[in-house]
Amino acid sequence: MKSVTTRSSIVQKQWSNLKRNRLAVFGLFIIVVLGLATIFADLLTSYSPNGVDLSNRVQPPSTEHFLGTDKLGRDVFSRVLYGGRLSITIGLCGALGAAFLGVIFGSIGGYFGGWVDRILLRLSEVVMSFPALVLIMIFIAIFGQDVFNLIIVFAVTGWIGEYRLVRGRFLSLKNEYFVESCRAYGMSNLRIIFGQILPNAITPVIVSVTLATALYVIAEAGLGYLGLGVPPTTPTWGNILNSAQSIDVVREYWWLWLFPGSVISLFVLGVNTFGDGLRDLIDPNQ
Amino acid sequence: ACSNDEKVTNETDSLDNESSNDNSNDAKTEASNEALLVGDGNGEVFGETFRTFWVDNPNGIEYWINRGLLKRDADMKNVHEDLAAKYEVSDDELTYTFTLKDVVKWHDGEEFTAEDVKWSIETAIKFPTAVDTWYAFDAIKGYEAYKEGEVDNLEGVKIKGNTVSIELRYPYGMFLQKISNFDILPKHLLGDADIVKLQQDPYWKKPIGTGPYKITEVKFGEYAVLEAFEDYDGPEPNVKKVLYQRIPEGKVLPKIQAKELDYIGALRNVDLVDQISKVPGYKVHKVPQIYNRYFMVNMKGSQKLEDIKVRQAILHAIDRKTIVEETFKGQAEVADGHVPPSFADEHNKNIEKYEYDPDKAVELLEEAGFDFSQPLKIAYYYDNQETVDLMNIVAFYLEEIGVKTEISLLKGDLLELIYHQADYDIIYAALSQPDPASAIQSYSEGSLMFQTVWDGYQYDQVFSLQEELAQTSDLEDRARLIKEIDKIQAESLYILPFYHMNVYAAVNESRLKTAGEYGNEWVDYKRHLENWQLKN
Amino acid sequence: MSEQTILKVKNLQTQFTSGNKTVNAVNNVSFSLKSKKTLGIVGESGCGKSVTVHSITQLLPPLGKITDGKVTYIKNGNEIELSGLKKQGRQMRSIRGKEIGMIFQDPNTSLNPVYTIGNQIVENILQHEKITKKHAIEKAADMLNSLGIPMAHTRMNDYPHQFSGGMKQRVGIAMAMVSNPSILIADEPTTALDVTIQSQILELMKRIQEDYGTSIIFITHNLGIVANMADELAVMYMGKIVEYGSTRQVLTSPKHPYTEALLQSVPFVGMDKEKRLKSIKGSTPDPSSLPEGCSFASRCEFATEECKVFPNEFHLGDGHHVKCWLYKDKEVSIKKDGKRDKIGN
Amino acid sequence: MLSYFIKRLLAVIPILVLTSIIVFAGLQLAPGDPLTHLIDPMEMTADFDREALEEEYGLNDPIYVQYFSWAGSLIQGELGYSLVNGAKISDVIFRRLPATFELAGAALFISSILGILLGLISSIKPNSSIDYFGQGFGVLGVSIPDFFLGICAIQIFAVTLGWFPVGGRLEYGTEGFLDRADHLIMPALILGFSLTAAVMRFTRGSMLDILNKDYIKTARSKGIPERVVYAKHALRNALMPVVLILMFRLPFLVGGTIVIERVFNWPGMGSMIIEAVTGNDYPVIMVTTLLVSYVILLASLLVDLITALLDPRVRFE
Amino acid sequence: MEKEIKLEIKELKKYYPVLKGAFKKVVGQVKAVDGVSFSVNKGETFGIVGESGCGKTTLGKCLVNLQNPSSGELLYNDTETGVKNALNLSKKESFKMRKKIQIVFQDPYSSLNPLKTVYSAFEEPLKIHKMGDKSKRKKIITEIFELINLKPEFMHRYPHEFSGGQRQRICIARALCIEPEIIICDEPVSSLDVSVQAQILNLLKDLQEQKELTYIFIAHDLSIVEYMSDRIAVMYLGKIVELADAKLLYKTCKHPYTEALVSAIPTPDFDKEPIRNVMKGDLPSPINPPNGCSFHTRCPLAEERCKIEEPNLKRVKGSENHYVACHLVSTVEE
Ligand SMILES: Nc1ncnc2c1ncn2[C@@H]1O[C@H](COP(=O)(O)OP(=O)(O)OP(=O)(O)O)[C@@H](O)[C@H]1O
Ligand SMILES: Nc1ncnc2c1ncn2[C@@H]1O[C@H](COP(=O)(O)OP(=O)(O)OP(=O)(O)O)[C@@H](O)[C@H]1O
Ligand SMILES: [Mg+2]
Ligand SMILES: [Mg+2]
Ligand code: NI
Repeated sequence: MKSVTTRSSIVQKQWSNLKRNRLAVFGLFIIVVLGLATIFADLLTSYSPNGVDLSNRVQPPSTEHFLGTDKLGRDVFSRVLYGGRLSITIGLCGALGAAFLGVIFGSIGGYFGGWVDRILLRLSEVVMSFPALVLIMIFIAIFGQDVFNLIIVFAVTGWIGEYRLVRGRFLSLKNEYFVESCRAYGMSNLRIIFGQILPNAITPVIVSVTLATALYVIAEAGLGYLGLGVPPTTPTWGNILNSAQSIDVVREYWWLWLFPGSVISLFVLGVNTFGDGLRDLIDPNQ
Repeated sequence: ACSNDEKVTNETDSLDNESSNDNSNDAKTEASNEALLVGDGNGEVFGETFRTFWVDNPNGIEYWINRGLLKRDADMKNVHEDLAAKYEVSDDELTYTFTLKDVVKWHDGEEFTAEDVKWSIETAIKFPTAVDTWYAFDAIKGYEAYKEGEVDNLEGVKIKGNTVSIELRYPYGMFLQKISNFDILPKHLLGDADIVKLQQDPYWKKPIGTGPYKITEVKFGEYAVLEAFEDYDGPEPNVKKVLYQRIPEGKVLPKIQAKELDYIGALRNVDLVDQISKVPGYKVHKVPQIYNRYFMVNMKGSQKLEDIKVRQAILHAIDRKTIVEETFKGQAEVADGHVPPSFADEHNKNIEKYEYDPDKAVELLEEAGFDFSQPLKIAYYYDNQETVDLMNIVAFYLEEIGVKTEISLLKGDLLELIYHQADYDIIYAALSQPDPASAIQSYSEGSLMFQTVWDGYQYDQVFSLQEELAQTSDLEDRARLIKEIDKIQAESLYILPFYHMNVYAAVNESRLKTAGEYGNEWVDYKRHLENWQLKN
Repeated sequence: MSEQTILKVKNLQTQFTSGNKTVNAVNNVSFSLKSKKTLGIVGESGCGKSVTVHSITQLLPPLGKITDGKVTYIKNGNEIELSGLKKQGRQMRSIRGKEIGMIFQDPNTSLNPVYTIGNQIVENILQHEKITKKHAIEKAADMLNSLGIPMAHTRMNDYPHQFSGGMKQRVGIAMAMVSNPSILIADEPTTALDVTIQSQILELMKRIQEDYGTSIIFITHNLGIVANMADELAVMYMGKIVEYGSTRQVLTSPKHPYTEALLQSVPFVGMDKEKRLKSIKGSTPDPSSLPEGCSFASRCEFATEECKVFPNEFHLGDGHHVKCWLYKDKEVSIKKDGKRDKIGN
Repeated sequence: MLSYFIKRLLAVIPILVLTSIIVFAGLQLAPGDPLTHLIDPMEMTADFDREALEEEYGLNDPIYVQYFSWAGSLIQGELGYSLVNGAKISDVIFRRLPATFELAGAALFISSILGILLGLISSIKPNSSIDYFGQGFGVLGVSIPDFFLGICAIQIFAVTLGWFPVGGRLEYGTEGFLDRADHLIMPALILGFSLTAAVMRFTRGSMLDILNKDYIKTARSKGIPERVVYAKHALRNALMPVVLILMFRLPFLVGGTIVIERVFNWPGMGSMIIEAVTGNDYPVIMVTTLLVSYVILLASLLVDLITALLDPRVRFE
Repeated sequence: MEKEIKLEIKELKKYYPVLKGAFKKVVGQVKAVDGVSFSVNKGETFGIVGESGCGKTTLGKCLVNLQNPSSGELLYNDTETGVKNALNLSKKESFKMRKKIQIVFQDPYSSLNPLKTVYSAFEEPLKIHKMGDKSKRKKIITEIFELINLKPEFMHRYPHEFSGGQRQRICIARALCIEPEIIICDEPVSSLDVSVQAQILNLLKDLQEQKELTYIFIAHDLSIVEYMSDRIAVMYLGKIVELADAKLLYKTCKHPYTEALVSAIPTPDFDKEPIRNVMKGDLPSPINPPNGCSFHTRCPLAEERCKIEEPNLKRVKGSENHYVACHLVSTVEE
């Protein structure tokens, strides 16, 4: 007979499946490399991201300044690294926050149905009918530009996807017999929701969180570009790109936007391919 | 008037204009050949509608189409007649009498009358955002009663035929200058409008005036076409047609490189000015104008800066000279007071200067027992890149001497945040002022700053000087007073002066010959538009 | 033999490859279908019944591939080798629908929900016959009518979801039969239906065979149904035919232990309650890692050492074949023409 | 069909109302004060008459009065005035909307056609090199921020190659659509890029999903040619979720419009929204967001309608 | 032997509302179970057959309190506390009730949480009902595993590592582990391979003997129900149309529907007459069941009366334990 399979061996098996998906591995590689680079930014560069050096303004890339310097003579390489740290954190936390809300709402709505569900559903329809970016801009106008606010805003405007996902899963899972039998021997609703159904509904959420992270990193960049993201004095990928609003930067100082833009694209590409790989793993049909 | 110009540089709206690479159809080229191509350097012109000419920094186009009773010189001091054929000031400087020109027509053919003047003054007093008239119109007799609605008639303004006499309660030294910047609006069109809803009157879709040009076509957000007004009472302008275009800052250079712009004023972007000056045929003119950048100190709410040594230390810590030289390429000067050297009469050369000296800064801080563990809270409320850059620079220099900083962008109800909550140690401001007296006005008793965040830091000496200044019209006396006030400021440092920015106007000299006078773009001054000429 | 063979399947092998796993879904299967007769295929879920018949018309899922064997369709004496044709080629397509019609297990999913049933039936006619659309509609309506759908003309404009399961299956049959194919492949056509509806459909299929002279391959896992429907019966286990013969032979005197156990493991009405059902121990093995030898050995009560090698096919007379070492001595060696009708290796 | 549509229409009404209340309530929460955008706070004097100003802008009525007067005038088509520049909002929208529709419409058109086509091609031969190419394009498309792509495009096609103008929509003297088509091409393509990729990815997934369905097997068993199987049986079913995803993507498109309008100086609603948000211009924010959300709701109705057309099960529900 | 009634149902009804439109208006009702009465004796197996959608599962769920019946009584004879109406119990009592009646579902694949080990699937109910401490629970579970012929070392595996038959055995064992008195088997073998069905049926029989269990055995396959049950109720559109001893039912069925069912059963028995009584039409929708006898639309013998008057379940004349709801059968009033 087969050897006893444990949870960790399931993980191992999935991992070996994932490894076979070369794109996903490539994505993971990018994520890990960029992630590590931003985490250990202080080891990679001796420049401070805020180190103004007015005698060295807008220097093109050189051996000294790997990716050149910006209008204040700050090292672009260092800013991209430190900026990434915050951008990735914002993206990830935003996605996790949104997933958290979506999961809670989705489980409750999906499990209990009835008016709770109907209200949540209506609410989601309303939120969905606002373009997220507009909503985010309004929220930011109301609550101010702040890293934490931005994360909250991402969460508050972004839960619809996970909500629908989890709700759908709950709708189908709550009629599965294993749930019914839990009810039949008197398990409480909360334990059923969070102990029994949720773990079964959570895998697609993981994929969704991955893809949402990518989305939010892009959103942060977009907002930063528009000058509406986190306070512009904090370096993030978006804020670094803010300077590219003026055409003379686009024309004359290509390194100020090309490098940060490419790094964002690369990171998001990595997250997306990894997310796709994960999804293929979970749902080979898609 | 003066301006919160910083905020508009981030102007999003934008519109059309031609890029250097686009050499399209004939109709357009033709149009541009005969018309004077004016750009709106101000950036905020007629985005969606024209704004009431009385509010702060409205459109930039009103100087072409409308007029006041008087007009200042480009240096902002002396005044000349404009709608008024002559003016008299009584000896006690309390009564001003203006005799209007005989035949002046509005662009719609109606006659301009003294009624228009009286109505305009009265309406402006009631119109909430009529910034230009603050202080000056307060002085008019019967102001309070009229403003509160107790009487229907402003006692101090009387008309008799085509003379208008204005009686003041107390002397106001700058009255003539203020009235010269005040646009008279047509009563026959706006007279019936609800005053607080004046801005919503359809009139503002295509306003008319008494100026040398009238608007013939408007594409909001894009351009307006001006044509010489046939019934203009002054000399007929040489240029018959003007294409007044709205150009976002980023598009100015391509436009100029394509020679599609003859004139643009109020240029403040250093790189842009630098690059325009390199385009053959173009010339940039430095405009005598006050445009200061400085920090206000929160004297009441922040104990940290209570000791003057700390405030001095901050100035010593920041290498303003390098900033000016490197990032502004010499297009700015380090400020010691509020009046730039270009206003030679009022500029005080002998005031305290705080040179870059980080060691001294540290020393001063230590003397003052400064708590290095607490961050210095720096606030700002203009959300453009240039401001952000400056904040980063300031933070950098302060951190160099061991002062931690916490920079925050104020958003929302700014009046509340700045004056009442006042959760900052220093706050950044950048203001353009038409004249030296206005530049020092935040040091007056009536300023919000004094009434709120400087509360308790009375400065009797300054207040009495300010009062004297307000009432004096003699230019020499005024210059002396201004110098004195500026010196006191520099010694007390409630305001940390940073630098005076230069402002420029760019002219395509290969095509346009102007009258050679360039003044503050936000203020009505004598531009001699009728002398402008297109070559060829 | 007087009966004409219309379809011959020889040593068919079909594999599924995904990643590094290969499943021999159909392994060395041979049978032949006689004209106007019904061949039943029974077996448990996953034993390869569907794959076998899909291999005939090459309608395999993307990962499936016929790796060996021959499928020959005989029409009026002409042999057409189906397994040699291109999967989506013109020739293969002219066989599908025209010569071989198919009905699938779940009528609820096998009709396209967005087209009217009329449209879907007519599509088949127009594909294979050069007649006007009007004629085709007429023909389709006639077909539906004869299958017991009242008001066929109007109902043809309905969409599948407006039909009940039984009716949908009738539509499925109509679609398969409308071009009057010589062979009808019915892949568990009643599994998804209720017993009462099931008997309606089964009746119908019998009638069709009588009326049109169609040969039928009937797949099911219900031994009761084959008893009623099939003339010949193939019992499949893990991709192989383990017993093959006339239905009566197989059901009344089952030879293979699997067939036997299968028959005794289902209760029948009126059976003695006290009698225990015969249960087959264990469960079907994982098809991707079959043990060597007889795949039933692990569950077989008669299994011996010998079963480690896959058994040959033993001929028990009257066309009754079995693959089990138990019968190695009981083989009747009627080699009339010197050739042994060998199925296995 | 008609009654189905009317029913859907009626179901939207509560959402409309809810939306308007949420928008209104949200903006009441905003601490922002448009006054300070009219006058620099540093210039305010102590005796500045704030109350008159608030009255001018109707900011001091009770909230519900403000809501009802606002909602009431909305229904009458009276959208109010901008706080920042006093312009009539309906005028502004009327002026800006065509630009945005032109841009978003072009992008939507290009991307739905292109996306579906690419997805289809990709799904027909899964795991072929065309498919890999398509998938690569798909994942790139959703990964590159559109404004970055826009900047790159400006640098390459406008600045370096000079094929297209740097930005803007029309200029003095140009009137017809063709006159300004050169202005439209780049922003529309960039805006449509990520949508194309998304639609492509989704079409592919949906097609592969549908191709596994039993009825595809049924269709094949009838001997009809592969292209009919794809075009008739698979595509129509696969299109339903794609239409749905287009609808879900619409808000993204609007979001993209905002950014792209900024990148290309396109004088549409997007730049107007940014301006309104930075200027705390409540009435404009309210009206535009409401308008945008209504457009999206309308689009969702349209999508329902299309789905109903495509899928009889919905129609006969 | 006097039979002890374990469970009695009186006029049990379960209507599901049919909701429509954006406001979820109730536009109708699915009469899933429409007035069912019967009683189950201790230790017997009560079989229920019927076509798909006739309300078998709903009935079963009502019995274990997974659905709240719309009306009716459910009398449960508790060995400790006597007869109780299970429908108006306090929360605590109904929690106790759950321990007494358990259910085994049709699909063993979805009956076990794929992410929980089998051990925890057993442990949860024990924990909830506070049966023993950790080691005691382990003992109980080990015993149960032996009872169902599974090696105890398989306990810590995940459900996907078991075959369908094994899973169904696990499900049965799980229902048993809290020592219920009644088990409702809702089509316990219909999704299993033929070859393993027998394992389950045999196991159920063995367990019943060992533990003196009472079964309610639901299936749509008449032959299986007949084999398993002592008495059988035939359901049609939410109603019982015939109820009889299992032996009797097959031989002397009275209701035309039962007849049709019986005759439709395919058997591998060559001596049996092939299909003789093919019933026309489909099962009508339970949303708007036909008036009168709900079977009249498909009944070959239907008369005018059947279309108007609804027949009640009455005892068949001359037979003791045989009830039928048909106008055409001569019955006696009780
Ligand atoms: N699409 C597929 N991909 C991979 N393997 C497949 C696929 N379809 C079938 N198989 C394999 O082929 C084997 C036989 O499948 P098939 O569908 O023929 O069984 P069946 O006898 O028809 O069962 P059922 O009674 O459930 O229809 C299965 O065990 C499975 O392993
Ligand atoms: N939760 C529910 N909401 C609404 N209707 C339901 C619900 N559950 C069941 N029904 C309806 O009640 C009727 C009876 O369903 P039930 O599941 O009890 O039938 P069944 O006899 O068990 O059928 P099967 O043999 O298919 O399991 C069906 O028409 C079904 O559509
Ligand atoms: Mg099959
Ligand atoms: Mg059921
Ligand atoms: Ni001003």
